[in-house]
Amino acid sequence: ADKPTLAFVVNGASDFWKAAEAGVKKAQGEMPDYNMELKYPEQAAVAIQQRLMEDLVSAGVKGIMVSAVDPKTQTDGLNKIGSQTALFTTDSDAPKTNRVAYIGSSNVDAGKQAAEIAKKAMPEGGKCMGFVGLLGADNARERIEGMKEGLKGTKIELVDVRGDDIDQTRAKKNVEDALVASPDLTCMVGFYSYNTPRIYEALRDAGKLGQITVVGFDDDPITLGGVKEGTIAATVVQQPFEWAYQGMKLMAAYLKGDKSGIPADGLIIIPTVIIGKDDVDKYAANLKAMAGK
Amino acid sequence: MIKKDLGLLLLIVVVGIVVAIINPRFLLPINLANTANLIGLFGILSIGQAYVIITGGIELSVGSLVALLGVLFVDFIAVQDMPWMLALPLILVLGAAIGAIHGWLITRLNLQPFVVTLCGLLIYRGAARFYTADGTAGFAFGQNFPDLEFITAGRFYGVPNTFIALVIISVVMWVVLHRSVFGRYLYAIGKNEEAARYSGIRTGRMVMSAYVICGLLTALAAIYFAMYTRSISPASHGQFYELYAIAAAVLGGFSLRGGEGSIVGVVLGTVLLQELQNLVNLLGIPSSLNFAVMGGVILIGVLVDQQWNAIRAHRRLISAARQTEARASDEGKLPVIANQD
Amino acid sequence: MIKKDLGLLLLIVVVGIVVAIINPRFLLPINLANTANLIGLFGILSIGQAYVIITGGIELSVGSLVALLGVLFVDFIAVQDMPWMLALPLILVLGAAIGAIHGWLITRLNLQPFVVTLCGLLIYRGAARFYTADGTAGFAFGQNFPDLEFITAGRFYGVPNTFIALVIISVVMWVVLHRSVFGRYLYAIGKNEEAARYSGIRTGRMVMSAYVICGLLTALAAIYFAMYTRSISPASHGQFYELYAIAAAVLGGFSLRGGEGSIVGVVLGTVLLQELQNLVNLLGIPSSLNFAVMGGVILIGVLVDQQWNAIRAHRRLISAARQTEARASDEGKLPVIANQD
Amino acid sequence: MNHSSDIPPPGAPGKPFLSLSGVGKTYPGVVALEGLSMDIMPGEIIGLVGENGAGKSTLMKILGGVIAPDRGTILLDGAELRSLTVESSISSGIAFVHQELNLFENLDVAANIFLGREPLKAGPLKLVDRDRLRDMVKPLLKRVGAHFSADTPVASLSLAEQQMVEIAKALSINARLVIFDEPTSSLPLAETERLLSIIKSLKADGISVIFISHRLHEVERVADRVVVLRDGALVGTLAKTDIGHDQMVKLMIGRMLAARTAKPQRSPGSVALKISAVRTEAYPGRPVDLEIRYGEILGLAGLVGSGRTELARVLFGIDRSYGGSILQDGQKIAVRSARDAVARGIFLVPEDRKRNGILLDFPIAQNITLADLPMLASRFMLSAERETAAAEKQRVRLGIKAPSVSSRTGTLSGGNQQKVVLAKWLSKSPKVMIFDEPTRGIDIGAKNEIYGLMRALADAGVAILMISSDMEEVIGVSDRIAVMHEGQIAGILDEDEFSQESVLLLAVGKRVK
Ligand SMILES: Nc1ncnc2c1ncn2[C@@H]1O[C@H](COP(=O)(O)OP(=O)(O)OP(=O)(O)O)[C@@H](O)[C@H]1O
Ligand SMILES: Nc1ncnc2c1ncn2[C@@H]1O[C@H](COP(=O)(O)OP(=O)(O)OP(=O)(O)O)[C@@H](O)[C@H]1O
Ligand SMILES: [Mg+2]
Ligand SMILES: [Mg+2]
Repeated sequence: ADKPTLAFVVNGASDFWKAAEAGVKKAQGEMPDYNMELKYPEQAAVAIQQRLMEDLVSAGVKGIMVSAVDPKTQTDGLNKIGSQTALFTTDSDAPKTNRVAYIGSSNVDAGKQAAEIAKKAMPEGGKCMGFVGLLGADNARERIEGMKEGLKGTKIELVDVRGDDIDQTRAKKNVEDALVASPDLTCMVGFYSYNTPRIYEALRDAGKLGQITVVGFDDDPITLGGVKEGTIAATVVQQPFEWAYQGMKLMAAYLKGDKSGIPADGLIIIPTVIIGKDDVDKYAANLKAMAGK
Repeated sequence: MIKKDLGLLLLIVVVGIVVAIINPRFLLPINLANTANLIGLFGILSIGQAYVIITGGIELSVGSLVALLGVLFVDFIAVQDMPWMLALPLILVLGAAIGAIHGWLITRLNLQPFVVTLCGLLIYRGAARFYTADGTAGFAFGQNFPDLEFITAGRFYGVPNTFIALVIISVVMWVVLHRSVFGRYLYAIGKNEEAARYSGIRTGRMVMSAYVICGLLTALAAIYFAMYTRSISPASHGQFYELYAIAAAVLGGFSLRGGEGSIVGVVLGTVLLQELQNLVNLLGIPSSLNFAVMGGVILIGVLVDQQWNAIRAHRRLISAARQTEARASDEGKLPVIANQD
Repeated sequence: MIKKDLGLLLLIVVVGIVVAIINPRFLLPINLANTANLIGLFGILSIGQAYVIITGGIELSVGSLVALLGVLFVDFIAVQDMPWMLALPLILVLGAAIGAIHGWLITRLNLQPFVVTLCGLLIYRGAARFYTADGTAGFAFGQNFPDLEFITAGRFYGVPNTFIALVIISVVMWVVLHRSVFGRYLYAIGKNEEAARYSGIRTGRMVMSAYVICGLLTALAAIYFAMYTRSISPASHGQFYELYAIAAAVLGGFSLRGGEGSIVGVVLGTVLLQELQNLVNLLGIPSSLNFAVMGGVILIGVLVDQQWNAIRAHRRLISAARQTEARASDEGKLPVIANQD
Repeated sequence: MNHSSDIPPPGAPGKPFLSLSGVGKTYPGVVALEGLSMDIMPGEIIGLVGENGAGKSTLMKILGGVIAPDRGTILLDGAELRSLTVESSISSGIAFVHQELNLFENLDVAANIFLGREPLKAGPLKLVDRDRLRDMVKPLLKRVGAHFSADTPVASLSLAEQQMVEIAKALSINARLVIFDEPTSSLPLAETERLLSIIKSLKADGISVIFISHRLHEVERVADRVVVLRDGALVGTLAKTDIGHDQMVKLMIGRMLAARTAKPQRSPGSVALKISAVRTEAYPGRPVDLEIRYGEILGLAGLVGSGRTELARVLFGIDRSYGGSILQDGQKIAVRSARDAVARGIFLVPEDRKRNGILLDFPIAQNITLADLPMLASRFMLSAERETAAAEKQRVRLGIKAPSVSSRTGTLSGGNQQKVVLAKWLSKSPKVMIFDEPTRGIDIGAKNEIYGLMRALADAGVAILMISSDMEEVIGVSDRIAVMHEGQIAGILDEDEFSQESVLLLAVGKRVK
């Protein structure tokens, strides 16, 4: 128990973080002098995450890497944590806090990459409908903004984005209803990791797989399967494994006094990548390897 | 079918007509089938809830159970490679057993239903999340179970099998609740449990059966939901579904004090709620207003129902007053004082 | 302080000792202060809920109200530039008004508390989300309100001001509930509303006041929560807080049938719940089990309480029977024969 | 004269159907029943009398299997038992008419009567055979003289009509013993007569009956044997020939009752309440006119459902009135709530004690002071001492039998609960007191005390409206009697016109010549 503890605090329970868990594990394996753990708050709410971090600080954690639920407005809370322990941010940055560094990707860029996929798949233009869990959440907004920006000047239009409050039943029904309400849709975008598989399944049930261009985010197994099958145009993936793995090592080094890994602007960007039909096998194999299975 | 149910049906039809006028695509067979599918899913949950509410109880753990049992079911067949013919009855038994435990705590240990099932809500959600270590339970790409999928998510001449299941379950449950001795006992217990006991009814056993039925139907719905979404993130799957079920029952004329309500009512309540959700999407109303629309309609529904009854009772009294007054003046005043001898 | 409360206090202390032994950092002033802060926040909510539960009602819209009022408060002072000295009372009045509307629907229009507040839960959440178009309401960087922040989130000699507020509110509310005529009326109404009305009590007005008090305290807590998180995503902020409040009341010995419970109990209930959350985080128990631990402890708590009472009542009966049996055999048989004249 | 309960009355045929030996039940602080032994012969009508709290209901609950005795044995059909269960009680033919009504308002009459014993259709689902059920219920309803049909919802029946359903329910069991726990307490005269004849016809069928009542003259008329309880113990048995009003009273309370004091001659005071053309919810078309004067007891008689309770509820502000006006001391008043009525000194002692009168879970003291808290409080804060003192004063004044004023009111016997309701109002100063069935379920001793109290109130100038279905009471206590028929005052009798016959004639709508 006397080994220093490093915590990776995520913003809510989701499969997305499974890869990060693997990254933490890998880092732990390489650095047995530390206790490394990944923490899920029991709800994706600011108060709960704040509480979790405060309790971790109380429990004597030496460093926290956090994906803040709402970084823009959590400034004071994060500063409080940062004044008591080494604080790093990941996934979504909080540049105005006393955090040491940010390691992650840019959601706006990811949105732009989604636009690239759409443009490539629909050179003639088209009408897109988006689906997302929480419309107001930062990552959702940034991805949507990025995509809209990327689509500017093309004949492709993102007409609406439907929210489902992370209720997958509603997520699927939203797709079904969209097919009914707007028969002229030519493309669908799943902004959250579970949205793309729900789109895939609703299209399959309606017999419309292949007729509608699907643009995905993240690497749900169904999404990857669809990409491989060719029914999903491509998906934009982030690399939470890398965030966690590199992040943990960085934190450990920082605590030992080695600050060489921290760039001057404190930003370590691990770019998102587009996974198309040709990349998918390699990517999947890589995922498997990372999970150590 | 009683008056209240007719009123609800009328509301459903009127809303349907209005929506169809604004967006005629509402009436497309595919849209109706999609909505019927969800009516089937939520209807089964709601009927289970209705059985508990009749006894004056409540089952708040429904949503968490949908998550826990869904996770287990998917895990059993997708990961543990258990044949679904085995997993399905296993989950049903599990649901019934959990219902029995709730019933046992409530009837034998005299705990309040709200408390027991609130604890259930917390515990089962936690268990589901712990089981997958907060990950998602789902099928791998291409993992298919054609028979199971046909039964749970298929369509029969365009009608979703879940809806057909709901119809069958409704009919059976209607007979049980409205025509059998058991149903009658449930109504009696809901009104006055002590008096029911004095009548020689084994109230404990009856109430327990109601919770078992609820557990069983919830388990069935959990399987349907799992096969519909094909992926379950235990932290959020099924959240608030108990509220949907309770709302459907309340809309359908159930009293949370027990002893009142009908199966037709709760099914119509479910239909209205799903129609509203469909409407939000079809008319392009912001998704954030989904809940608000639902809450508003329930409130207005119970208000109108309540005011309607009050006004009718008042009218009846007034008209009775008029009539007899007229008659009295015809007959002449009755003697106010009578003399003896 | 009654026996039940003492038992709860004992449980809190024992759990605290065990946690402190496993992880002594539990006793660090900063940890205690953090926990006290949350006890203050949730305690205020729970006392409001307690007032409603005493009357036999329930207030399910607490969590949504915390979101709606929080969003409005932050928006007023951070975006609309309203002076907080104005915004604060405005929010309190709004909370009270919403409570009054609930009370009015329940007492004048005879709707069930569960139904009214369930609709509230849906509507206010929707309203909050619509107001910010599902965005987050929060302060911009560097936007500071030193006085307000000191009052709401500051500490006084290391003790969080929210905790001090809870202590003051508890004392006032204790006096009102346990020592005032109004409090007695609430208990009477909870036990038997009709008999209370037949005693000349204005039951409608009293019940309404209980909901107003609940609305007021909820609004206050909403402001505290808003200043604690400084950011509110209306879709999830405050979700399930009504369950926390109800759970605290139930743990504290309240009966959801009304007419039973004490302020000391509900405060202790809150303390235990927050201690458990703290424990889960400090002992490194997976967060997914957080809810499960909470549910399990509540269940065990009410079970022990219930069994305890049952055993004691049984004992008392047995010993009473023994005594009289002994007395009867001492005195010899009573004369069975009575003489006339 | 038979002095022992252990020996069956001479000439009784065969073995006893049921015998109790040494049966006792103790509650904390109260010995409800003390080592009781008695036999019940087939075809015998046993009258069971005793003061409030003597243990009558406790004994019956033991026989019904609702509670288990602490000691003693029950010999039933040759089997010796420690206790009965509800099921074994029903299956061995013990039927029950409870003192407190136990009906289901959400079910219809037929469902209530055969609840737990429904005729079934063939098949595994246990479906109710509704046609047969209806056929089975019809003759029962006819037998108790009910005018409502088998599928009437119970919610729409009056208290007395509900009592008829209870009786029909008891008759429906193929009973060998029917226990009536104060069946006539809310039955007016005509229905009471019918009930007594039903009881006699049961006897003719060889069925045993235990008849508990505080209306001693009814017991006198039907009982073959009277068993008297006092403080949980059997204090005597009266054989048929010895049964008499005075003997029963003497055994019950251990002394003879003083003869009822003669009514003082007085000139009635001014009009306290003038009711003109008030219409009630039950009879919106029937205006009621009535005057109640200070210092008088105005009896209000009538048949079941004649609308007396409804009138009381309007006067007390519980229901709204459909037209008409109420004048207090010549001033028109609007009574919109019980609160208004109480503020004007108009108090009601309601008919349904458990529902409207008291809080069963509250201590006695808190029940007594509930209506008077603002007076006992200083600046809205309660004062425990003042409360206890005020309650204690009333407890002594009314002779409420309880360990202390902090006992739970629900543990008191019916009569003592009624006294608690009275105590609640007597601590304030009433102008008009409305008593709705004031002695329902109250023993003869307490009855006289309550009559004394009412008279004392009247003498102190209070105007009293006494609704009662007990003919003896109406005639014995009232200064004037108003009789209601179908929602209207059919006539008002002055003291020199009082007779059972004239009251009854008015009650059934005939004009007194
Ligand atoms: N559940 C209980 N707990 C405590 N005491 C009780 C309970 N039930 C009855 N008693 C007491 O037992 C005694 C006998 O009550 P019981 O109801 O048998 O009287 P009763 O003869 O039927 O009176 P009444 O004529 O008023 O109906 C009373 O003193 C009563 O207070
Ligand atoms: N809620 C109700 N709904 C329908 N009818 C009612 C209701 N309450 C009372 N009644 C009817 O109104 C009539 C008058 O009832 P009320 O109780 O005033 O009579 P009462 O003279 O006091 O008789 P009782 O001897 O039963 O006290 C009865 O026929 C009764 O069935
Ligand atoms: Mg009795
Ligand atoms: Mg009456």
